[in-house]
Amino acid sequence: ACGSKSSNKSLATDQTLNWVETSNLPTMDPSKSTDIVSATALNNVDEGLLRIGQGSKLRPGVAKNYKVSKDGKTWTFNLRHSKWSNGDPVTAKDFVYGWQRTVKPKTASQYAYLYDHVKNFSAVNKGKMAPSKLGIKADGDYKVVVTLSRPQSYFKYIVGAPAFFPQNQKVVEKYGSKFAANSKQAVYNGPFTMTGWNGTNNTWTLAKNKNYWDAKATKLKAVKFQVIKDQGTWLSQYQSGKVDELITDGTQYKQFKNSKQMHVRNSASTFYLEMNQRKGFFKNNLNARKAVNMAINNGQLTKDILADGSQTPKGLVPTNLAKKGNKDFADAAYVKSGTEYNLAQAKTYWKKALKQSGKSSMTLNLLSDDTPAGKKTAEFLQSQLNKLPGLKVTTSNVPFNVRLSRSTKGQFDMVVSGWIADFPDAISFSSLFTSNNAYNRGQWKNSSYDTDVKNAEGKDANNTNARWNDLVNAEKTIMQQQGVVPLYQQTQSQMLKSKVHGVQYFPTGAQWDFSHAYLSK
Amino acid sequence: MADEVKLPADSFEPLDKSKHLDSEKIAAPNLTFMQDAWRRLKKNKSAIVAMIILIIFFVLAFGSAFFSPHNPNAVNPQFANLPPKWPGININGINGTLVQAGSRVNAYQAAGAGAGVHYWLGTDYLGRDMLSRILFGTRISLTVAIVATAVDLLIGVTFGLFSGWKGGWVDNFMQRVIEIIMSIPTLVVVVLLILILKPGMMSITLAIAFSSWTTMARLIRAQTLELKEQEYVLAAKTLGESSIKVAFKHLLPNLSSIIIIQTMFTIPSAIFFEAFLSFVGIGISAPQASLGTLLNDGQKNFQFLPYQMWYPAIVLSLIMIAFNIFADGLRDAFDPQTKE
Amino acid sequence: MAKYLLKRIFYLLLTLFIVITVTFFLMKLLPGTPLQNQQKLSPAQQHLILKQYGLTKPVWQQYLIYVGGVFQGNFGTSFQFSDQPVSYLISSRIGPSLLLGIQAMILGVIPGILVGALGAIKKNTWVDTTTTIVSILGISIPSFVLAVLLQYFVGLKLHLLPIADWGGFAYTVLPTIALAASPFADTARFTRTEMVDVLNSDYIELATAKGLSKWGVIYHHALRNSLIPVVTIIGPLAVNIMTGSMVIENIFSIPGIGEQFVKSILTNDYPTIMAVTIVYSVMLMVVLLITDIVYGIIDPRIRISGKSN
Amino acid sequence: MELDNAKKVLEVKHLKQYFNVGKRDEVKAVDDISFDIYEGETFGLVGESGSGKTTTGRAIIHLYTPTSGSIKFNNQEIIGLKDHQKMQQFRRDMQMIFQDPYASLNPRMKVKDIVAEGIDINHLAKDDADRSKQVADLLATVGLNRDHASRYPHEFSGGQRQRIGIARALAVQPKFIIADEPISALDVSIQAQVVNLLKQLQRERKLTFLFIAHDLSMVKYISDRIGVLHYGRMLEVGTSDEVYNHPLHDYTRSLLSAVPVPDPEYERTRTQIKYDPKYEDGSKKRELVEIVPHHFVQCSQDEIPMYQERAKEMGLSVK
Amino acid sequence: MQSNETILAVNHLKINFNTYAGKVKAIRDVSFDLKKGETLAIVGESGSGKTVTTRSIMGMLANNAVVDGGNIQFHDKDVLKMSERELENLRGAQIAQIFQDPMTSLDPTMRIGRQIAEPLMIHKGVKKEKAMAQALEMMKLVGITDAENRINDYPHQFSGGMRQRIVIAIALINYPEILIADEPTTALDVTIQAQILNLMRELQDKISTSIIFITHDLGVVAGMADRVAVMYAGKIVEYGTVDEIFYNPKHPYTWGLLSSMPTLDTNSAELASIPGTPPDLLDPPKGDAFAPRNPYALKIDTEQEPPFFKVSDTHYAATWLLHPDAPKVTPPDQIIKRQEKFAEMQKAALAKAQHHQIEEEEEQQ
Ligand SMILES: Nc1ncnc2c1ncn2[C@@H]1O[C@H](COP(=O)(O)OP(=O)(O)OP(=O)(O)O)[C@@H](O)[C@H]1O
Ligand SMILES: Nc1ncnc2c1ncn2[C@@H]1O[C@H](COP(=O)(O)OP(=O)(O)OP(=O)(O)O)[C@@H](O)[C@H]1O
Ligand SMILES: [Mg+2]
Ligand SMILES: [Mg+2]
Repeated sequence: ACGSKSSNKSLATDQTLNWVETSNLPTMDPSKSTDIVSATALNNVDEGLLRIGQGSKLRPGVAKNYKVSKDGKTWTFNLRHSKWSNGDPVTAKDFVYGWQRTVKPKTASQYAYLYDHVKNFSAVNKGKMAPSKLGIKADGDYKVVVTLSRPQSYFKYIVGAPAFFPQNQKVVEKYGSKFAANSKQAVYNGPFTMTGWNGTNNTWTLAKNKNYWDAKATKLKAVKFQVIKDQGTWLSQYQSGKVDELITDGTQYKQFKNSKQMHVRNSASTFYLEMNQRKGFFKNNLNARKAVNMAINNGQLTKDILADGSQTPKGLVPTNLAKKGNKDFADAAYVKSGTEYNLAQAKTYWKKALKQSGKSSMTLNLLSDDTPAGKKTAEFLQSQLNKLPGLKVTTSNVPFNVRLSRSTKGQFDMVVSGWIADFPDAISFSSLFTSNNAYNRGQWKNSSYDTDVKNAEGKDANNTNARWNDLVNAEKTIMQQQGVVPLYQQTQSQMLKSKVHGVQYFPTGAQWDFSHAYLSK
Repeated sequence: MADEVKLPADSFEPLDKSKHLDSEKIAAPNLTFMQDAWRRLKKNKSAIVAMIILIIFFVLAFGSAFFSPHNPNAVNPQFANLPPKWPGININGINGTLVQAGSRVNAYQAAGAGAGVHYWLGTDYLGRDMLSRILFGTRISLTVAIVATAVDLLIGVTFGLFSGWKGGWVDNFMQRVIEIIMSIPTLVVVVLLILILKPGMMSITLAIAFSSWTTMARLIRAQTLELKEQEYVLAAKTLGESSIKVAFKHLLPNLSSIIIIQTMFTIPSAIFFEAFLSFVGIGISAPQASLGTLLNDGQKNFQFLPYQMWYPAIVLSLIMIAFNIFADGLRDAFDPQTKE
Repeated sequence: MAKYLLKRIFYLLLTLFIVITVTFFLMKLLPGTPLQNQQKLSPAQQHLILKQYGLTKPVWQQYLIYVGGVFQGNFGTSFQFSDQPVSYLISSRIGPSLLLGIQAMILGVIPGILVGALGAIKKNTWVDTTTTIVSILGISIPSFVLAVLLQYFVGLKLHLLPIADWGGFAYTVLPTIALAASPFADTARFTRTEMVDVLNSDYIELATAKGLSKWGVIYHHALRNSLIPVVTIIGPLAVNIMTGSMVIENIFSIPGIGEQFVKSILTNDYPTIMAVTIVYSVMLMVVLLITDIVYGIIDPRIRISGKSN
Repeated sequence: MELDNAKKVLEVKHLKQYFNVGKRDEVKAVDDISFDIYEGETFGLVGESGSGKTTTGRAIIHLYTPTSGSIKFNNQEIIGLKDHQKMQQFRRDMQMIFQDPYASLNPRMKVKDIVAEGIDINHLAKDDADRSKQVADLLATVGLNRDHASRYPHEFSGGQRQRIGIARALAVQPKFIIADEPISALDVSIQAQVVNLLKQLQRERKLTFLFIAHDLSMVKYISDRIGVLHYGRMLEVGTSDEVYNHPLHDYTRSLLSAVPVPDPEYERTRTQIKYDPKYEDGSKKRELVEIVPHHFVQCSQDEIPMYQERAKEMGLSVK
Repeated sequence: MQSNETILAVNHLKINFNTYAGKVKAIRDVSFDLKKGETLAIVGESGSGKTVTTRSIMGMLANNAVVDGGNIQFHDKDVLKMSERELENLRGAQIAQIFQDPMTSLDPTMRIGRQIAEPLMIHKGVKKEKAMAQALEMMKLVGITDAENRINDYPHQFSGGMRQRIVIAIALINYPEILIADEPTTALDVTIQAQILNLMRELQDKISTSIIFITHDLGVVAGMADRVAVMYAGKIVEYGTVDEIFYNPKHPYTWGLLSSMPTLDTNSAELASIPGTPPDLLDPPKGDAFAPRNPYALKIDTEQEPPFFKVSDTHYAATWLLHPDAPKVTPPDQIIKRQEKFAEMQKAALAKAQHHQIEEEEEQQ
C-alpha cells in the first residue's frame, strides 16, 4: 500500500506480471502442498489466519487480530467478514474443516507435522482419535479458538502456512478426490484466483480476485506463471522480455551483479556438511571435525565457485531468520572457529585426528546432490579436503531422493545437506540436531545442546529472553563442537525487470506475495 | 587382307609348347585380404583423413595422462571461468577477454592472474584447465565408447550368432527376449543398472552396452540366417567341422563388415548416450569429466561463456564425423564388390 | 491375415505382461518414495504416509494390486502430481510429445530420404560428400547443443521464432528441428547405403534400358526398393521420439511426457514409470507390427504371415 | 559293365525329405525315392530346376535329417548315426562339390586354408610343412599351381574356383563324391576342363560319383547310370545309353528333346516334345519297375504293359 | 525375312575401364554389323566382352568406362555421341534389351503389368489404361496363361520361365528395331530354355526385329542365329553365317568351343577342352591373345596380332593359320567331321542351285 496513489500515474496499462517456476505445480490442495511452487501459488490465491510478508513480518489475514492466553496454549483468532471466490463467506468452520482434513490420516498430508503442538495432533493423525478432537474450535462463524498441547511462541508464523488455510467443505466434498486437481475445481479466498491450470501443464495464471476483502489494494490484473527448467532458456526468455524475473545462477550473477535489476535475497536456508558419527572415524573425534571445517574455504566456495550471491554462513542458523530487537540470531550466536578457514590449523587438527584413530591415511566418501550446485560444492570440497595429509575424498552425486534415503540410513561418510526454515524461528534449525532427531543424519550427540533445545521448546517456551538464550547457547555448542560444518547460506539472486514493483519476498515457506505488486510504465 | 606385310620366314613355325605362356597366371597383384582392404581404404581420402583425426584424438586423449598442460582436476577457484588466452595473440576470443555486463573486460586481470597465466581453452567453473579437461573428457568418452562397444560386440554378436545358427524354437525364444529388452525404455534399464552396479564409469559403460546390443544381435542374426545356407558353410559341415569352428572360421569373418559398421554406429551412440545421462544427471561422477558432462556444463552458460560449450562440442562433433566417415570408408574397403 | 494379427496380438500381450512384471520388480530396487518433502519428515511420519500409498505392503502384494489395477485401467496416482491419476498425467502430457515427434519424423524422414537418395545417385562426387557431411553432422551434434544454438541464434538474436514455451505452431518449430536432426541423419545414411546397392541391381539396369530417365528410374524403381531398411529403423526411432525427449522438452519448456518420465525415474515415481513403460512397449510393439505390415506393402515378396517366425 | 557283381556303396531306400512339415507351405522336395550306387561308377541325377536333386544330395551327405527312409553307405545306416567316430569316418569318405563356385568358397579365407580345412579337421597333416605339401599336391592335382595357395578366391575365375572346390573335397581322400551341378555355372570351354578332371580323378582314385546336373549331354557323357528326377520322384533309372537312346518315360523324352545341340542342321528340324505332368498325379501308387533289365521306370501295375510295349517297339528285350 | 539393309554398324570399337590396378582393355577393336531382321549371335566365354559391347550399343556403359575409339552407327547416328536425352529415347523404343537373370531383373515391388506398360508410357506417351491393355496383349503374346488375372501380380509370384517371358514382353512392347538378348536363358533349365528360345523365334517372325543374341552356349546359337560372331578377350576372332561357323570353323578357339561340348553321342574318353583361362585384360598379351591356350599356336602368334582372313564373302577369321604361309594343321576329329558335313552341304546346295537353274531354264524354254 506504500504510495500507490502517487505512483498510479505511472502504472502500466497492462498489469500482467510474467513469473517463472522451475518445476511443475503438483497440487493446489492446501492439505497436500509440500513444495515451494504450490506454496507460492496457494499463498497468493488463498489466505490463512495471518499472512507473512516482506522480511517475515506478520500481517493480518482472514483474522483481523488474535489473542494468546497467558500459558501460551490457547490462541483465539477473530475473523473478518470475507468471501470465497464463489461468493460463500469464509467462516471459522472453514478453518476447522480445513485443519481437521489436513490432520486426519486419510489425507496423508505430508505437512501435517507442523501441527505437532496442536492438541491431540498425534492421536488424530494416527487415526486413534476422531478429527473433531483436534485442538481447534469454531466459536460462532467468526472466531477460531486453537488449543495447543504445549506453548509455541512461533505458532503465529505457522498458521500462515498453506497447511493451515481454511477449506470450503462444500467445494472440497463436491470434487472429492479431484478437489484442486485443476484450477477450476477449487475455490479461493486470497488476492488472486487461479486459471488455466489443467493439473499437469506448464503454465497457469493468477488473476485478480474481485471477491477478496482487500481487492482494491491488488493492482495486478494477472500473474502468468511459466515453468522453465533450463537455466539458459530462462535467461533468453528474460532477455527477450517474455518473463519479468530471473533467478540467476553463478555465471549469470557475475554478469548482472551490478545491474539495477539485480536483487539479492537471503533465503532462510543453510547448506552444511554432516559427518557420520554413528561409528567410525568422526565419532568422538572433534579434531577430525574441526580439521574438516578449517580445510574448507567457505569464502571461496561462495565467491568463486557458487558465485551466485550465496553467502558465507555465520553458523548453522542463517542470518535474517530470527531477530531479537535489532540483533540477528546468527550474529548473537557467532562462533568464529565454527566457520573459519585455516588450512595450517586444519592440518594440525587432522594429524591429531589421525593419531587418535590410529590411522595414517583415510579415504572418505562425500555424498551430495546431483544438481549443478551440489556438484560444484562436492567437487570443491573434494579439492579442499584432499589437501589434508593422508586424506582422499571420493564423491557421489546422487538424486535428491537417493541422497536423503542414504543419509537417513547412515550410508555415508560426509554428506552435504541443506535445510530451509518452515517458519521464521531459529528452532526450525536448532531442533534438527538433538540427539534422537531423525534429521540428525550424522548423529552428532551433545547433551547440553539437547537440554538447551528442550528448554526452548518447553520450560522457556513463553519466555522470549530465556528461549532466545537457550537457542543461542545451543547454536554455540554445535559450532564449538563442530557437530556440522556450515558451508553456505543460500540466496536468491533475482533479476527483476525495473517496471516491477512491490513484490514481497520472505525467506521461509512460500517466499513470494504478489498482492501488492504492480507494474510501472 | 593384311598379308601384304612381309613376315619373317620362321614366323609360321609351331610354337614351342614349353614356351607357352602360363595361361593361369593372375595379372592382378597378389594382395592379402587386408592389403586389398587397405588399398581400397587408402583411395578413399576422406576416410584416411578421418582415420588420422581419430588417431590424433586417441593419442592426445590417452597420451594426455602424460603430457597434459595442467592437471585436469586441479581446482583453482580464483581463476574460475577464465576465457581462452593464447600467449602473444590479441584477437577477441583467444586473448583472455570476455564480455561482461555489456562491456569487454580482461578476465585474467580481473582474476588477478599474472602475465604468465595462459589457459589455451580457458577454465571452467572451478578454475580447471579446459584443455586438460577436454583431453581427459575425450579419454573417458572414448573409453566409454570402446568398452561399451566391446561388451556390445560380445553379447550382441554371440547372441545373434547363436540365435541365427540354432534357428527353430531357440531362435524364436531368443528373439522374444530381445523384443522384451527393446520394449523396456532404455533409460529405465540404464538407471536400474547404474543403481544396481553403483554409479561410476564402469556401470555407465555397461549400462549403455547392455541396452545397445539388441540392434547388433538382430543384425547378426539376420545375416547368420543367410550365411548358414551359404555353400561354403555347408562345405565345412560336410567336412565335419564343429559348429564352434564354423562360427569362428566362416561366419565371423564374413560378418565382420556388418560388425564393423554396426560398431561404428554403436560408438557414437554410446558417447551420446553418456552425454545424455550427464544431462539427466546420472553420468560420470566428478571430478572426472566426459565430453558429455563438459558439454552439459558448457551448455548452461552458453551465452556468457560460449567457449565452454564450443570446444567440447567441436571435439565431440569432430570425433563423431571422423568415426562416421571412417566407418563408411571401412565398409567400402571391406567389401570386395566395391566398384571403383 | 486375421489369424496372423491375432497371433501377433497374443505375443504383444505376453511380452507386455513380462515387461510389466520385470519392470515392476526392478523398480522396487530403486530408492526413493512418493514423499516430496521427505527431508522434513521423521521416519515414523514417513511410514504413516507410505502406508496410505500402500507402499508398506510386501512387494508381491503391491504387484498383484498394481496388475489388477492396470487391467481396470487404473495406473495409480503419480507421485509428482499428487492429485492426478497417472492415466491423466500421461494423456494430458503426451499430446505435445506426440505432436513434436510426428512433426520431427516428417521433417527428418522425408528430407532424409531425399538427401540420401541424392547422395547415392551422385556417389563419389562433391554432392555425395556434402550430403554425407550434412547427415553426419545431424548425428554428431547432441540435441541439447543444437537446441541451445537454435534458441540463441534463431530465437534470441534473430527474433524469428519463440525461444521456448508452448502455444501455436510457431512454438513447435525449433524443438521440431532439434528433434529432427537425428532421424534425418539416420534416414539419409540408410537410404544412401541401400540405394547404392539397389542402383547396382539388375532391375535398375532393366529400367534404364527401358528408356527411363535417371530420375524416372530413381522415382519409380529405386526409391521404393531402398526403403526397407529405412522402414526398419524408423519404427523404433519414431517411438523413441514420440514418447518425448527429456532434453528437448526441458530446454524448450514443453509440457510433454519425456521430461516427466525422466523425473519419475529419478524419483522412483513408479506408477508413472510403469505407465510410461507400458505405453512405450505397446507403441513399440504396435510399431513393429505396423513395420511388418508396411514391409509387405513396400515389398510384396515379404508375405506377412510368413514373417511371424 | 557287370553291375550285378559290383559292390553297392550307397543304398537309398524310400527316402523322403519334406520341408516345413505340417505348415501350409510344406514342400515335398524328395518324395520316396530309392536307388543304389555301385562302387566306382558315376550315377547321374538329372531333372529340371526344383525337382529335388540338390535335396537328395544333401540328404545323402547328411546335411539334412531326412523325413523318413534309409540311407546306407558301405552297409552302414547313416540316418540317425550317433557314433561320433563313425560319423567322422563317414564325413571323410563322402564329400561334396557344390554348384556355385562363387558361393562355395569362403571369400575371406586363403585358398590354402580352404583346401586344408579337411586336413585340419581330421589331423591328416603331421606338421605345417606337410600340410603345405599336401595342399600343393592337391592344387597340382586339379591343375593349379602352388602360387595360388596364398591367394583369395575372388582372384580366380569360375573354372579355377571350381577346381579349388574339388581340391577341398579331395583333401580328405573320400571314396564317394556328390557333385551337385559342378559345371552348371561354368563356361562351356571350362566345363570340359572340370569334367575331364573329374573323370581322371575317378580313374586314378577309384572314386564313386553321384553327379547332379540338368545339362543332359554332360550327364550322359560322364555317367554310367542315370536317374531322372521330377517333382521329387524318380521317374526312370537305367544305364546312360539306355536312358538316352531308349527313354521309356514321357518325361525323359520331353527332357531329351529340349537339349540344345551345337548343330544348326539338327536344331532346325528339332521339335520339342511336350510333357503333361498331370500324368504324375497321386491317384495311383507308382513304383520303380524294371521294364528292361537294369532299366527301371516308375509306373503303377496297370501301366507296366504299356511300357513293355514301348520297349519292344524300340527293339529292347523286356524283362 | 532378312534384308540387306544394315541398321547397326559397330566400327573399331575400343573400350577401356579404369580400375585400381590399371586399365582393363575390355573391348579391343570390335567391328560388326547387324542387318534388318537377322539374328546375330555373339559367343565367347565369360569376360570376353560380350556384355560390354551390348551395353555400349545401349549407351549404358559404367562410369569408369572410357571409349577409346570407334563408333556405333545406328541408322545414321553415332550412339556414342548421343546426348543422355537422345539415349533415353533410343532405349526401350528402338533398341531393347533382355537380361540374363529373370530372377533379378524385374522390380520386385512393382506389379508386372505396370512394368510391361512402362516403356509405352515413357516413349509413346500412352495413357495408363491403354498401356495396360497393350501390356495385357503382350503378356498373351509371350504366352502367359491367364494373363488377365496375372497382370496385377508381382514378379515373385512367377516362375523363372514366366519371368523371362515378362522380361521379353517388356523388351518387345515398343516393337524395337533391335533386340539385344544378353544370355537370356543361361539361368534357366533346359526345358524352360527351349520354350523361351521357341518364343523368341516366333516373336521375331511376327515383329521382325533384328536380334543380337549373346550366349556362351553353342547349342543355343545353333538353333537361333543367322550369323555368328565369336569373341575372345575383347575381340571378335571369327564371324560368319551359322553354318559356316558350325560346319567350317577356321579359328582354333572356335574349334575348341565346338569340340568341348559333348553331344548326346560323344563317347570319347576325354573331352577336347581348351586348357587354361582367358587372359587378364589388364595386360593383354602381345600378339594373339589366344596363343597361350592354343595347341596350334605359331611363333608369330606371340609377336603379332592376326588380321582377319577372308574365308568367304560372309566368313572371316582372325588366325594366322589362314595365312598362306602357315603350315596345314589337323583340327580335332569333331571339327573334321563337321567340315566333312559342310562339304556335303555345299555340294547339296550347289546341286540344288543348279537344279533350280535348270528348272528355270526349262521353264523359260
Ligand atoms: N530348406 C528348404 N526349405 C524349404 N523348401 C526347400 C528347401 N530346400 C529346397 N526346398 C524346395 O525343395 C524343392 C527341391 O529343391 P532342390 O534344391 O532340391 O531342387 P534342384 O533339383 O536341386 O533344383 P535346381 O536345379 O534349381 O538346383 C524346391 O521346390 C525347393 O524350393
Ligand atoms: N565396370 C567395369 N570395370 C572394370 N572392368 C569391367 C567393367 N565392366 C566389365 N569389365 C571387364 O570387361 C571385360 C568384359 O566383360 P563383359 O561383362 O563384357 O564379359 P562377358 O563376355 O559379358 O562375360 P559374361 O559371360 O561373364 O557375362 C571383363 O574382363 C570385365 O572384367
Ligand atoms: Mg540344385
Ligand atoms: Mg555378360
